[in-house]
Amino acid sequence: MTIDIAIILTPFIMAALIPIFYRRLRKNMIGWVVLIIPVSLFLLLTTYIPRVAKGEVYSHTYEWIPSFNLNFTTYIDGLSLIFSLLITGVGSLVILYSIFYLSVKESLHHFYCYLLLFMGAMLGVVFSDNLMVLYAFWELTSVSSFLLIAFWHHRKASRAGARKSMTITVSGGVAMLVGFLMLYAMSGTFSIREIINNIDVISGHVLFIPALLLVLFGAFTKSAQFPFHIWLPDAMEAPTPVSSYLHSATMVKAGIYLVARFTPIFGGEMVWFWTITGVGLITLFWGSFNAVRQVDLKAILAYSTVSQLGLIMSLLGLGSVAVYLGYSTETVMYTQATFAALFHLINHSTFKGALFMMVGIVDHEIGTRDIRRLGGLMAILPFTFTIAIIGCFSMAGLPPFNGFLSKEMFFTAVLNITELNIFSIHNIGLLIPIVAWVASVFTFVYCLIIVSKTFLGSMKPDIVEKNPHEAPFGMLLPPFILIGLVITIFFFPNLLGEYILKPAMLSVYPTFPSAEEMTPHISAWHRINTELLMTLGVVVLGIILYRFLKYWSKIYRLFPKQWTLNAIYEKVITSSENISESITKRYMSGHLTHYFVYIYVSFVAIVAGTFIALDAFEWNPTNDAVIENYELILVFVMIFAAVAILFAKSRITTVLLNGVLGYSVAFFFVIFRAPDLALTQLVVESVTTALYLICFKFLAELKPERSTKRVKISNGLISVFVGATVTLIGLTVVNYDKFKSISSYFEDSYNLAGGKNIVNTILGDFRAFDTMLEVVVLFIAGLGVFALIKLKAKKGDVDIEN
Amino acid sequence: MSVKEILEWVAVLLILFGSIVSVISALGLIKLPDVYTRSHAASKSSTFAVLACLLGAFIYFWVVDGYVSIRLILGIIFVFITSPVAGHLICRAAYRANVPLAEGSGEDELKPVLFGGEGVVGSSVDLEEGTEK
Amino acid sequence: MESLMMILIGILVAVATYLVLSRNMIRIILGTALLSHAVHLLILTVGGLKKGDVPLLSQSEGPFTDALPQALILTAIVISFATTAFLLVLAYRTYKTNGSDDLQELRGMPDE
Amino acid sequence: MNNLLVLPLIIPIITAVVLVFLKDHIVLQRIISFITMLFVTVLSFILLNIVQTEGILRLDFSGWLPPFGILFVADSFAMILVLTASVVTTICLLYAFSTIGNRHEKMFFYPFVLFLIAGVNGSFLTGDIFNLFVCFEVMLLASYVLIALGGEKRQLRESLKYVLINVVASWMFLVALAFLYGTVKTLNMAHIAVRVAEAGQDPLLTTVSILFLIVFSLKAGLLLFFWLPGSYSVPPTVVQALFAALLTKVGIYALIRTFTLMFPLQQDVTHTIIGIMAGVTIIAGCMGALSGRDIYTIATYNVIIGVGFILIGLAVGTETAMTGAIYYLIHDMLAKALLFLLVGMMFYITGESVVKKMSGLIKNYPIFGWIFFIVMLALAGIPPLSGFVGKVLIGQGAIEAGSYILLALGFASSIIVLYSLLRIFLASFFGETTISLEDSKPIPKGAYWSFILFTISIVFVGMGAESLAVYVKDAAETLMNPSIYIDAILKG
Amino acid sequence: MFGQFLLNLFIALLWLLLVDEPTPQLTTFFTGFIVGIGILYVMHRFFGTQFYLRKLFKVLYLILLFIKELIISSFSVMRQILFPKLQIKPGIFTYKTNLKGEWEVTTLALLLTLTPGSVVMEVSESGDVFYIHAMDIEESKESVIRSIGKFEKAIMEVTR
Amino acid sequence: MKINDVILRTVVKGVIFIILTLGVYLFFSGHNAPGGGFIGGLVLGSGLVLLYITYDLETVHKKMPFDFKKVAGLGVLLATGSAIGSIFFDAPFLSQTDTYFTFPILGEKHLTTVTVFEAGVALTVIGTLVTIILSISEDE
Amino acid sequence: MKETILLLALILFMVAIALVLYRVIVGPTMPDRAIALDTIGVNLISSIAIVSIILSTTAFLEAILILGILAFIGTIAFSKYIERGVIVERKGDS
Ligand code: NA
Ligand code: NA
Repeated sequence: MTIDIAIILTPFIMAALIPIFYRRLRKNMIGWVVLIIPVSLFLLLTTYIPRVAKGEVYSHTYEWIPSFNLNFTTYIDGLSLIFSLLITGVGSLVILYSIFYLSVKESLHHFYCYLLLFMGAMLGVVFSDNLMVLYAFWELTSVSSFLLIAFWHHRKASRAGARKSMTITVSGGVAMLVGFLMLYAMSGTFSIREIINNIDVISGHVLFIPALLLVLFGAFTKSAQFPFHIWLPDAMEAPTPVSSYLHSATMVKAGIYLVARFTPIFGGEMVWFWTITGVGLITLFWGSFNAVRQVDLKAILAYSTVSQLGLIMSLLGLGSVAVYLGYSTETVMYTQATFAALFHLINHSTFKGALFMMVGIVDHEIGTRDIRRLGGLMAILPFTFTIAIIGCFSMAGLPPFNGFLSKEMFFTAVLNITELNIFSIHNIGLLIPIVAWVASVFTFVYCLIIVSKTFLGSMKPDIVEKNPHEAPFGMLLPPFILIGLVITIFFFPNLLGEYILKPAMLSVYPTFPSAEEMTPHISAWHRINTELLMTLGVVVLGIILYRFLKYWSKIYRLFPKQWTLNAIYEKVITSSENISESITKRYMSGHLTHYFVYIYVSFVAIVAGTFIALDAFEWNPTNDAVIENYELILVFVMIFAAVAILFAKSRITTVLLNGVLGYSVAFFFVIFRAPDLALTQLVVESVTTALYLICFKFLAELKPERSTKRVKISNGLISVFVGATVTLIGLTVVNYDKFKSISSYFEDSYNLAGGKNIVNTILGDFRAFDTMLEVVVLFIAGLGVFALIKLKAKKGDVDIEN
Repeated sequence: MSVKEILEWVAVLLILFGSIVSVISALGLIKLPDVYTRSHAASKSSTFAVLACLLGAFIYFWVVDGYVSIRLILGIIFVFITSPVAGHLICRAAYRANVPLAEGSGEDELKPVLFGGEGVVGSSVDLEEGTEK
Repeated sequence: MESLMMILIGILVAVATYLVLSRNMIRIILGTALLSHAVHLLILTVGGLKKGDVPLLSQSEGPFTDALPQALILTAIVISFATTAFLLVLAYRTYKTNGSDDLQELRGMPDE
Repeated sequence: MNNLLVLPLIIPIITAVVLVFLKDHIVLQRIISFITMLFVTVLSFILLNIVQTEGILRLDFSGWLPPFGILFVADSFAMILVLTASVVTTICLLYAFSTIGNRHEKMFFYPFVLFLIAGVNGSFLTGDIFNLFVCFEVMLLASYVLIALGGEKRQLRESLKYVLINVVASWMFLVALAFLYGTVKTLNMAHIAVRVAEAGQDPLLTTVSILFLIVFSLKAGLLLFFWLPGSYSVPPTVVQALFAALLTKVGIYALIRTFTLMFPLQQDVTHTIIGIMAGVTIIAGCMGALSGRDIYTIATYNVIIGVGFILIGLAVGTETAMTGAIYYLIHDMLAKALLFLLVGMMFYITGESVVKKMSGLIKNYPIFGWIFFIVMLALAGIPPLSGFVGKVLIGQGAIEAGSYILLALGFASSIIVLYSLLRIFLASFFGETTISLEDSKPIPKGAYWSFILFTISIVFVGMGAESLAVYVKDAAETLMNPSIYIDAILKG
Repeated sequence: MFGQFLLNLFIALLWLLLVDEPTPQLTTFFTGFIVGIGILYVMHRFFGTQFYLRKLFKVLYLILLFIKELIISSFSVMRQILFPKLQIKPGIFTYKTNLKGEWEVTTLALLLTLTPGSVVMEVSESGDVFYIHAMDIEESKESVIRSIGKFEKAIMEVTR
Repeated sequence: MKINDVILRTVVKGVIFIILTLGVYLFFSGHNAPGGGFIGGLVLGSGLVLLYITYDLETVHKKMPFDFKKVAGLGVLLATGSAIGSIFFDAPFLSQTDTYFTFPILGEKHLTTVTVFEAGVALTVIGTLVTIILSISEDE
Repeated sequence: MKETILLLALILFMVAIALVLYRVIVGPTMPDRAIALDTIGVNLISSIAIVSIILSTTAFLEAILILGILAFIGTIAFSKYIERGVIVERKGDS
């Protein structure tokens, strides 16, 4: 048992133990016990930092299903370390926070169980080298987040949000799985590292682009990229610690992780570049633009998260250019986008985590998150206000907070890219910085909204009545730790760069010779350049827009309500349900005749279709046995009787005619030299007829068929086709004489089985097994008839009985 | 012509005779006016036909193959005994199920006993299709 | 003869199919009865007709007609009988409980 | 030695008949039937392992060498299915003990179940095509009785349809057999394979194979599944579970056998048709599952989706896909049985089958609820549960063969599966609990045991897929190389 | 009566043992049976009953009667079928018999049914009144009643 | 007027022996001539049904108090049992053995386990046939 | 010659069957049909006898007796059905 697997497994083990603890411990203790796990894991992981910084990687393989190359291969490198530190670090803070946030009346054991499951799953995602195992953990994050979102499942909105997130993320996961399978088909391995090593072999494969798109689909759904972001705002129904953990720091970053992880594989493709950059930028814009119109603090943060994820995503897209270009001194500068992405990823986790916790406090203490009902909280929630203002300014990209640094780097990256002359960037390249900038303006606006609408202005009277207090220390501590990081990182960014980001850069660009070159020196202050001017512009325009929000916010009404993405999603779901229902109801009518029609039509279409398409028909009556006159009469008798059944008006007539047919069949058995058959047929036919008569006591007389002429004609046509199919194939079969029958063997029955009646020796010896089972069939039928008659439903018996 | 051959011919002719009788009785089944009269055709002519035929077959097998078929004899006996019973039962059933006698029938001494009415021919129940109550 | 039988079988099948496609349970069950008649003849026919003597070693020296299809038909007859018996009882039980022998009326709606 | 092969069929039959004599001794019936199924399970497992060491086993009944007599053939594929079927039946019996009720028990319920499993096992094991028909009929007759047993209005109505459709299907089977015998003049499946290969699977033989396709599709619910939703929602829960787990699977087994062993040579025709049928089945199944507003409908359409998914494996036809199909078959048998037991239990507890009329069940029945959750994930193919490996391998196979449409349909269907079951979970298990703990009906112990055992097996099939790999791989290899099967029958 | 038959069987068996062939033959048994008949005919008066084969002759007579009636009646039916102009007037009449017991009554009924132009339709509850359908009541009624006595006698010969 | 079934019953009393004898004969003759367990059973079963038709359920049941379900079950057990017997002799399932025994008086006779098997078949057929007919007739 | 006569006889029996079939279909009453069916059975007996001669086999002679038995049972069953609506009565003297 090595450490890496222990890291992944510990949360699961703990999750499994929770029900035990839950019974033994006081309810408020459970959180503290759980807290041990992330904290110790975090500490453990920090010990990896110096070693990984030196360029070491750790990998171990544990066999799971080696037969199909599904092995549990852990892989710790710079990239996975960043994420794992976030997962355990933010995880610790969130659990600490939740101890105070959640009442002991809540089913805490469920909560912590889900949370630990989730944590383990996330660790699994980032530590797995095997695609299938990665996928397994990936889906587990969806599942555990589903449970967390639905934690308050008695609320309708919680359930709806959970369902939406699960549906969308699992769909993405399934697509990603297909992408992984395609990768496997191309490379023959599930190991990401091996695929990276074989990149030359697979990059020309036809499946390469589809695989790329499918993997991206997975990443985009998970990371809430446009247009799949719609699940994230709804997921805010989860308890706030969950939002803060899943929807800011961890789960949504899984998509980012995936994109970063796959950049070495797909990074050289134009499709990759444009898709990620484009989708990222659209998301960035759309998220920030929509955040402004929200009135729920959590919703603002949700859209803000969407937007920030878009930002990080677009940076990864921009950074992928470097993979395409390959290593050279000029191209290294493009890797900085990726550096910025990773940097912003950490920054975002810090300030967004803090902000969510801040909202949680507001919600917890005031009882609402609606900014229309909030205001003036600065006075009563001073610490919370501090968190809010630092978090928001960092998010808005203002100094002296870490967000400023990464935002500047983002601007650098979007500006740099316009100078490239590949992938047709020159055509619309200028749009990239423009969109980035516009989005940043909106970001600034909603940051102002959060701070001012909540904390500034005057308090609403109903809030005053409640006489709210500042949150307890335990709830303030985690956000303050995060805020502390926000500031610390601003002042010591290069420590982060050196120890944490640098090794990760090597993971993204394994072909680049040195990480040193890809690790820029981050400085808070540099000379006045375009980036700084852009930031200034953001601030100025942002303030103006905030001032005049009332006037221009009307543009949101331009978007018709029924055409929002959410509405479309709902419409697609409901209409697909409704259409499915109407189609299904239409053909699954419950009417047996319809089912028979389907069956017969399929029979004719498929069998006769094949028969005709393959041109299999042959007819050669020369080998036929001669037809005697009396046989001809018998044939006519049968046809006459058969057709007469169709027109018979009384059930007795039909049964008698059937008996005539049966007897005629028996006579054919006589003519065709089958004495045993003739005997059996005679008796069975008689007994069957008797059975009909006996049962008629309980049945009604025939009524004329009340079908329309059309139905009758179509049934008639079907019948003729079915009959013709049998006849035509039969005619061909009769002529088929490529093989001699095995039955000549049975003609030696006397010597082999001691019987002179060949048919009987077949039944009693050669194929006695059939006979044995046929007897069983008969027995079942007899017993069944008995049971069916004796076991009648009791009067008034509703089908409750199981 | 040996005895054997004569017997063979006897057999064959018996069979042919039977077949002719059978066709006649079939015609009777079509032609006769009501179920009772038809039952006469069935329980007599048809039975006679089959007995002739079976007897012919019996003789044929005996003469040609030297094969004395007990089964044929049993068959003859069986048909012989059972066919009048069948005729009796069907007529009874028909009568009890109100199947009318043919038009132009004479006296009916059973009707008053069974249905308590006058001994007049032809109850008016329509028996076109089935006789279930 | 084989061709003639095939045509007869086709006609039987067509009639049976038409019956099976009707709405009345008795007609449908009769249809299945006709189907089995047809298929029994079919099995016999594909083995070749009148190609030899009755498959009894005591009766002839051969060649014999193909005995295997005969054995198969025997099994099929028994099974068909067993099924028919059960089917008939099921039909009348259904009729008695549901009060209808019309399959269209026996559709049953999912929301009942 | 090889006589062991017949025991999975003959032991249930003999026990069933013995139980008829013990009509009124219900407890004795329960004990005996359970021990019997346990024995069959253990025995199948032993046989499966013997097959690994000794290769394909065969039992020539009465000692008549193939192709003249009937024989049972145990290859890994057949034995895996026999084992799974026996496991499912054993566990389902546990459920039955506590739920089925005395009236059924006195009306030979256990004998009929045993006959059913005998027919199912026989179908898997037989190496003779006509005997397959007979085994089918044993299974079908038992199923006819089981579905109608109880005499409810709806039950009889749907049973009648079920029986009638199956009678017509059996007729088609006989027609196909007639044509098959008329052409290749033999009944032994290996011998048929040899002769079909000798004739190069000419157009007529391909037509005959398509006829078999229709026949088995009717049983499997491939495209021709119309009978399924109605008939699977009327019998007692445990019967539904057995049906869902076993009946369609026998059809699937027959399809796979037919088109890998006997008619593998015109795949461009046959497998294309199978592929189209599987695709349409999946689409229709998904629409049904989406349209469903009650738990039975959703569950039954999930069966249909499963059928389509497994047969993608066959349509694709690569060894990987076949391996996946076998894994998925095992999974599907276990998970569908559990699903139907759970759905039935929901109905038992609430008296409702409409999703929206139930709410918050998980509060009073936590284990029940979580087991539903697990089976939902397993059916959606979420790792590491039972559906995953099969799904992945079928996907791999589809990619290898370039069957992208089937790939897309298959994988998209797992989302619909999840969605449809999630709807039940969210609406019925989650949500406000309306009934207090005291007022809620207790779930019988036996039912709980069956749930838990099924859940364990689902987790085991997923997590412990490796321990099955040796069997499944061998099964797939045999399917893909029919000569192994043929040689085992005809040479030696 | 039955004792005589058993004795006859015993004699045949005895004969079989006396002949003592390597394998017992059926023909030997028959020979023994015929020998037994001879012995019994000689001895039957000692038993105080009729010779049992006498009954056999009566039975044979009855059977021949049956056959005769059958032939006659089927010809009469055929005549009616083949000559369309022939006027018939069907009807039902009763006949009360002296016969008792199910075997006697049944035999008579069967005989009557085989008689030209008549079918027994009902037997009264008491079992002694026959309701007979006649193809042509005027013709049949008389002929039936005429021959009925002959039948009754023949039957009683056998049964009593 | 009540129905007097005297004719029918009397005749049936006579012919039932022919039918039953024929059934037994067919059962035994199957190995070398047409017949066998199945058809033999059917004829015997039909004979029983004839009795039920001629008389009525109660009367026949009084004289033949069998549970025909169990008769059928016994048949299945006999058929499967004769098949399973071979397992204990290490022969393949269903193996039939046959020998020629020389009996006193009857002479050399061909005896085979097939006969046991066929007896099982016959009993099942009889049992099932009668069960079906009786069950339906008893239904109301 | 004998062959021809036999064939002729067989054809005549078949014709008879075909004629009687008319009565089965047309009825008009159930007893008519029952009689007709009985007659068909009886004619089949004859036909089988002739076919046995033509095929020179005794294999079908059982069929003759069986057919006789069945025709008898069938007719009884029918007449009871016509007369009483049931074939097997539960209690005597109903
Ligand atoms: Na049938
Ligand atoms: Na008369």
